[in-house]
Amino acid sequence: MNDLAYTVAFVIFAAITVGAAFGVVTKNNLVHSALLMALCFIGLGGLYVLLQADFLAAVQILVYNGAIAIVFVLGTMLTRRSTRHGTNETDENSPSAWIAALSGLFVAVTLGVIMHTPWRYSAAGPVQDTPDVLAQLILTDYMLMMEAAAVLLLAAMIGAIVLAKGVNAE
Amino acid sequence: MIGLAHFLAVAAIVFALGLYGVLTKRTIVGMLMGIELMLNAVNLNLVAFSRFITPEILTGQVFAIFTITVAAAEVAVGLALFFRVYRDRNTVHVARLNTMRW
Amino acid sequence: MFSQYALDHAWLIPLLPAAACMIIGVFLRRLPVLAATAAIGMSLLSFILAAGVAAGMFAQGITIEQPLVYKIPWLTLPGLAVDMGVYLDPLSVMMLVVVTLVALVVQLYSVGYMHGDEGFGRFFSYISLFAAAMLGLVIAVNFLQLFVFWELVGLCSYLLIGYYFHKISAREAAKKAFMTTRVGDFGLLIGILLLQFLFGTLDFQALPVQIPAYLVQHGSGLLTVVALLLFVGPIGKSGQFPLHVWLPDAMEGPTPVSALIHAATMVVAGVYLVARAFFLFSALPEAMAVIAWVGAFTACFAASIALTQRDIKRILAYSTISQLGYMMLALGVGSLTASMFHLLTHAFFKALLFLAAGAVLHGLPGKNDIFEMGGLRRKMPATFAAMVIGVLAISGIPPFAGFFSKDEILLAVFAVSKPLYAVAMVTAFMTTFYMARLLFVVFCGPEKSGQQAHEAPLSMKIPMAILGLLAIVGGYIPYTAGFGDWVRFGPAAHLAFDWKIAGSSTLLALAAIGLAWLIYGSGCNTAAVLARRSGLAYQLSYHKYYLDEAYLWLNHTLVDGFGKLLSWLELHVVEGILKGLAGLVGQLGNGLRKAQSGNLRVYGLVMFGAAMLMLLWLLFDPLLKGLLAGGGY
Amino acid sequence: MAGFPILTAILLTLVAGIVLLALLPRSANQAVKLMTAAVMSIALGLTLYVYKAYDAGVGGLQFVEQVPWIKELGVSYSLGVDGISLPLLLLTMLVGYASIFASWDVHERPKEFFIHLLLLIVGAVGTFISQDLFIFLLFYELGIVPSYLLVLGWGSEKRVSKEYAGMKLTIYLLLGSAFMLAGVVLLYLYALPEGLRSFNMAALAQAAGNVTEPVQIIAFFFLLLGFGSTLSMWPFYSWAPDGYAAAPTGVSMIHAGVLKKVGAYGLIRLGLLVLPAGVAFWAPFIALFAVANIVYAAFVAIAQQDLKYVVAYSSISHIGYILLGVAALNLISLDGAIANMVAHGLMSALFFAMIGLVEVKTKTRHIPDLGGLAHQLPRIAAGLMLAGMSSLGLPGLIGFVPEFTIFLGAFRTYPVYTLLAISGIVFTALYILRLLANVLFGPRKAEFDQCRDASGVEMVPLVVLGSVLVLFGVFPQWLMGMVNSGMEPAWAQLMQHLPAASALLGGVFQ
Repeated sequence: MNDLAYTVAFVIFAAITVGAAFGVVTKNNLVHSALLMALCFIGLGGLYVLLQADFLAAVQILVYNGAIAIVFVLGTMLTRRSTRHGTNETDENSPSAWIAALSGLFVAVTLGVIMHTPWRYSAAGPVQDTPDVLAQLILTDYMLMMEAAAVLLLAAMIGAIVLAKGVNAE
Repeated sequence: MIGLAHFLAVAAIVFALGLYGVLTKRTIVGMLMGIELMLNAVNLNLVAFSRFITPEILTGQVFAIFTITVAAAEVAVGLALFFRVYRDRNTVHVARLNTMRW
Repeated sequence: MFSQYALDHAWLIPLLPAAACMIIGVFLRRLPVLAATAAIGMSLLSFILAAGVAAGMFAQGITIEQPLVYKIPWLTLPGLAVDMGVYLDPLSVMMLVVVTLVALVVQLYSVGYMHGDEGFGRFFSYISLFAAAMLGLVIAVNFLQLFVFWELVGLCSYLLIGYYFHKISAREAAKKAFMTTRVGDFGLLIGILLLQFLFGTLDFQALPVQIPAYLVQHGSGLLTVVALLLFVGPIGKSGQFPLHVWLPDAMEGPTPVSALIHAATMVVAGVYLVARAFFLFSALPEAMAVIAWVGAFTACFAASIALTQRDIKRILAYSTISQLGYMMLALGVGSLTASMFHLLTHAFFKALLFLAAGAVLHGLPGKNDIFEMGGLRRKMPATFAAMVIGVLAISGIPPFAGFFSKDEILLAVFAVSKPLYAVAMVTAFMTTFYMARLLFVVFCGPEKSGQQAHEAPLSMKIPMAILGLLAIVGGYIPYTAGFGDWVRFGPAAHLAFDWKIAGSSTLLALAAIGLAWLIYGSGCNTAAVLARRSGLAYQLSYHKYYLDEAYLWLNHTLVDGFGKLLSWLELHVVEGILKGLAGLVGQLGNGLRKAQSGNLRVYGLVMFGAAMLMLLWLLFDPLLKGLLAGGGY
Repeated sequence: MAGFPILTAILLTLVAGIVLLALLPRSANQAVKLMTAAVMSIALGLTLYVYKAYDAGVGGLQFVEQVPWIKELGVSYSLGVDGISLPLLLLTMLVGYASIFASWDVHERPKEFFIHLLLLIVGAVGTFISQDLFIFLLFYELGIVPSYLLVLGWGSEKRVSKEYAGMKLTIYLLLGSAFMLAGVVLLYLYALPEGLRSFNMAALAQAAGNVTEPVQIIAFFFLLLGFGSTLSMWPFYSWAPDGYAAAPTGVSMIHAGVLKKVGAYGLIRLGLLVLPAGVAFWAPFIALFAVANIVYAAFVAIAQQDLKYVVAYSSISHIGYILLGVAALNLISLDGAIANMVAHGLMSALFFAMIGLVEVKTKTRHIPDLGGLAHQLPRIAAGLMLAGMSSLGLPGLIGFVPEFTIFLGAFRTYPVYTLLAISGIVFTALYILRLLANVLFGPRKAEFDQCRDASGVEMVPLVVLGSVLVLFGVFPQWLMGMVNSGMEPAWAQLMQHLPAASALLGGVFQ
């Protein structure tokens, strides 16, 4: 892959990601926001591909787009509302200006740090067969964490069911 | 030439947008979305570092996978809470959930 | 044989009554007969031992200069070594005999007097402990042992004066006795501390050796202070002015206790202490002068109060104070012999007087005022006889016991100071006068109506007989047997018998008796007129110069007031400051609570803002900068 | 028995007792009390053995146990007793033992009560036998928490509510311990260089010379604040009267008898032996405070109407003697101070036990309501007499000799203060005699005719504490000799390590 193509691809994916993220937080309609979030995730998946994390890109698309974004949309739809307009408004009470300034400051500072840090790039080439290596890692070095994650998911599932279903008052 | 810095910049912007979303949105769902954006920004950072600094070890990707797992769990519980609150209170506005205030 | 045994086992003398106290207290409290038997038995044993010790002393020639001392270490610390032991010299042996004898007689008397009292066992337990404490004091080998038993004597007097504790007056009298003597002990304790501090020892054998050298080196200033502080103890204990106020109130105890306190234990402890520490006092002329004047003043002062008192036991109490003043006076003019001689005879006749007074009170229950009595001579002949002997003895009519000792004192005083001699003579006159007044009012004249007097039982008569005999011969025999050769300080100095002094004091006494007869005995009823005429003087004397009231005022107004004031401060100021502090903290919390607005956005803003600040700080931290510049990641 | 960790055994006995109590069913009231009594008896027996087996001729630390715990910080589980701590250990056990029986009438949740009481005792025991500062602080804090719960759960209300009293007590003690912690950390950091640092008391005492004078002064000031409030030193005493009055009898006994002494013990163990220059600087102030304690509290006690308040202020007043002994800075006064801790502990515990009985029998503590109790309750009256006489320093009881030695030592350093302090014995006599007279003597009051005198287990505190009061009073050497065997080597070490300070401190007492 030549540099130009790589650059173009990066710009496109980055633009999608940032633009969609911007939409997520500015749109007034919750459904629109959710859909834009899905788009943002796709852009991120593209960036992962560019970073040669193909397995992760797949996971990103599958989990975020296939599950999380859909759950958001579905959840939004489940609430009984005739119109979706104004469901994702910005709180007028919140110190939005301050928050925007803070966010901007964060970006500025972070960019400054990124620019001024002399990164030590590694010369080694990327791993080609990422799923294989990832599987090795997860099932050996990070075994305990995987188990913990499994328990966490189970607990989250049970919790979600219980919360959503509701417990009898008695 | 696209390098680490560019990916980090994208991540920083997404993170800041997520932060803004979390702190400004009126509803729980909107806030949850903001959180998702922030988590994703972090994931991008992890993968990018992994790619450029230690390409031969995939630790960063492993972390990203775990983050995704946690995010999934978080969304599930968060939305369940959202339903619950909506059903009990008939509102999803955070400002009205003020029973814990003094 | 036995005397050697007694000398070796002299430590048993105080221990036996102490054991009796323990046995009665633990086992025999509800068994009156056994309790009395145990107490009297132990007292008898210790009297026999004491007599044996006296015999041994004569046989072995133990003198003031060569005492027989046994001691064991009691407390050994760096800088403080205290022994407990037995110190036998003629002085302490005399005291041992007197104390055990009087204690024994008083206990015998109590069997009759206390008969049927519900606290019979308790009484004998206390009185045994009292004797034990006094005996321990007498044989003390050092100041600390003396102080230990001194305080125990105080405790026992507290218990015994407050024996009828259901009476408020008894309770208050007991408290007053303890409290007043405590004030004296305050000085005594400081004196003892200073002695230990100056000499590093409190031993009665070691101190006399060190003191002359100290005096040569440092002069007498500080030591005089020490001596005067030590003397504060005897002032309290022996009822010297101004701490005598507890003694008349101590009459609230049962009469045998009064007899014991006034005759042989407790009050003479102070005199004994001065005698014991005479090596110190006699070296300090200023201290001696103070002792003499305090003694003389007390003697005269107390006698003047006794002139007008109406309570039979109170009259005797003031006479005790007066006689103690005499003993102090004798010590103050440097005559240990005269003082101790008077102590000895006084023990006999004062005990006798008290037992006789007790017999009167026993025969006339519920009456204390002498003017409610009268003509008891016919109903109570034995008691009357005892009282006559006692009065003649205390008045110093020859050949009764008091004559010899009083004469000795007057001789000694005359040799030293004429003003003191005058005071002593005035006191002697007053003493005889009020004692005669007591005798005439109670026993002569017409019987008062509704008087159901009866004579004392035999168990009370026998002790009175014993003491009566002693009050007659107790002066003459020791006088001729060379009392002064044994009990003395320094070389035996026999003052020549002076006919002028002896004659004038006897004549004075007879005159006083005659005057008393004129006023109280002849039936002319001049007493009331006299009282009216004397006006202020009478009031002052009758109200004991208002000293009690003054102390009461001091106690209730100053001490209590100060206590109340501090207590108020405690409740309002101290507590107020604390509450103020607590309120301040509460206000702070209230203020900070406002920050907990519950607004999630503000929380988030603050959190991230803080995170940003930390980030910025990290960025500009030189250390981190160096790290970043040094290669980074 | 050499090598047998007997001190740990004492601690473990008590801890095992707590565990066993926790396992007992809630309703087993009698079993709970019997179990507590049995545990305390074993512990007391072991302590008596230690007291007997301790070789006073050799002196110094004995029965030492040491197990490293946190090596990085120099913390070790280190126990041991010497002549300073052993009498206090014995005191703790005796008072603890008596307090169990004085609490026999607790019917409300006895299980929890006795667990907390035992925890309190464990805390006190631990502070006295630990030779490691870290462990010391641990046990010290352990004593505070249960006292709070005990006051709140089983206390009584009088001048102030029990919540207020408990809160006051706890806040005072915790604030004090915060200052103490600051002092200890300062000491820890400055005494030894990094890498060699240790919390071991002996090691710290050895290194006393390394700490510069200003640091010593500051560190001692913190310790003084901390231990001073534990000790109810003037002006940090305000928690004591309310706390004692509100606390249940057993807790008052342990608090006044034992926990207070932890403060004085700490002041001597840490303050004096480790920070001599700090002590030398602060000693005049301590002496002043001591006199304030003695005189001020005595006067306040005179005006009190509640039995417990009288004894509480009397206890504050007596603390002044201990402080004076510490401030005087010579061997004999320190001997006296430590012995006085034991003496005061025993007698105030007896006092509180008897007051508890009076309250149980007559249902009141208000002095004007009481009177003539010697008619109906002669045994309790005897107990109160014993405690009162001991309190006013009657020879033949335990209080006299320690006070005498304190005065003797203090006279050298502060003659005027000592005179004032001795005048305190007059005022002490005043309020004690008044209390005895107004409560015990006087006409028989019909309303108390139904009261039954103490009997059975109620007699245990009187018999145990009373007999020790008399025993140590008649044979003071048993106590003083033991104390001196601990104090003398410690003092010698202090003098040896600090030749400069010895001039400062006025030299060894001849």
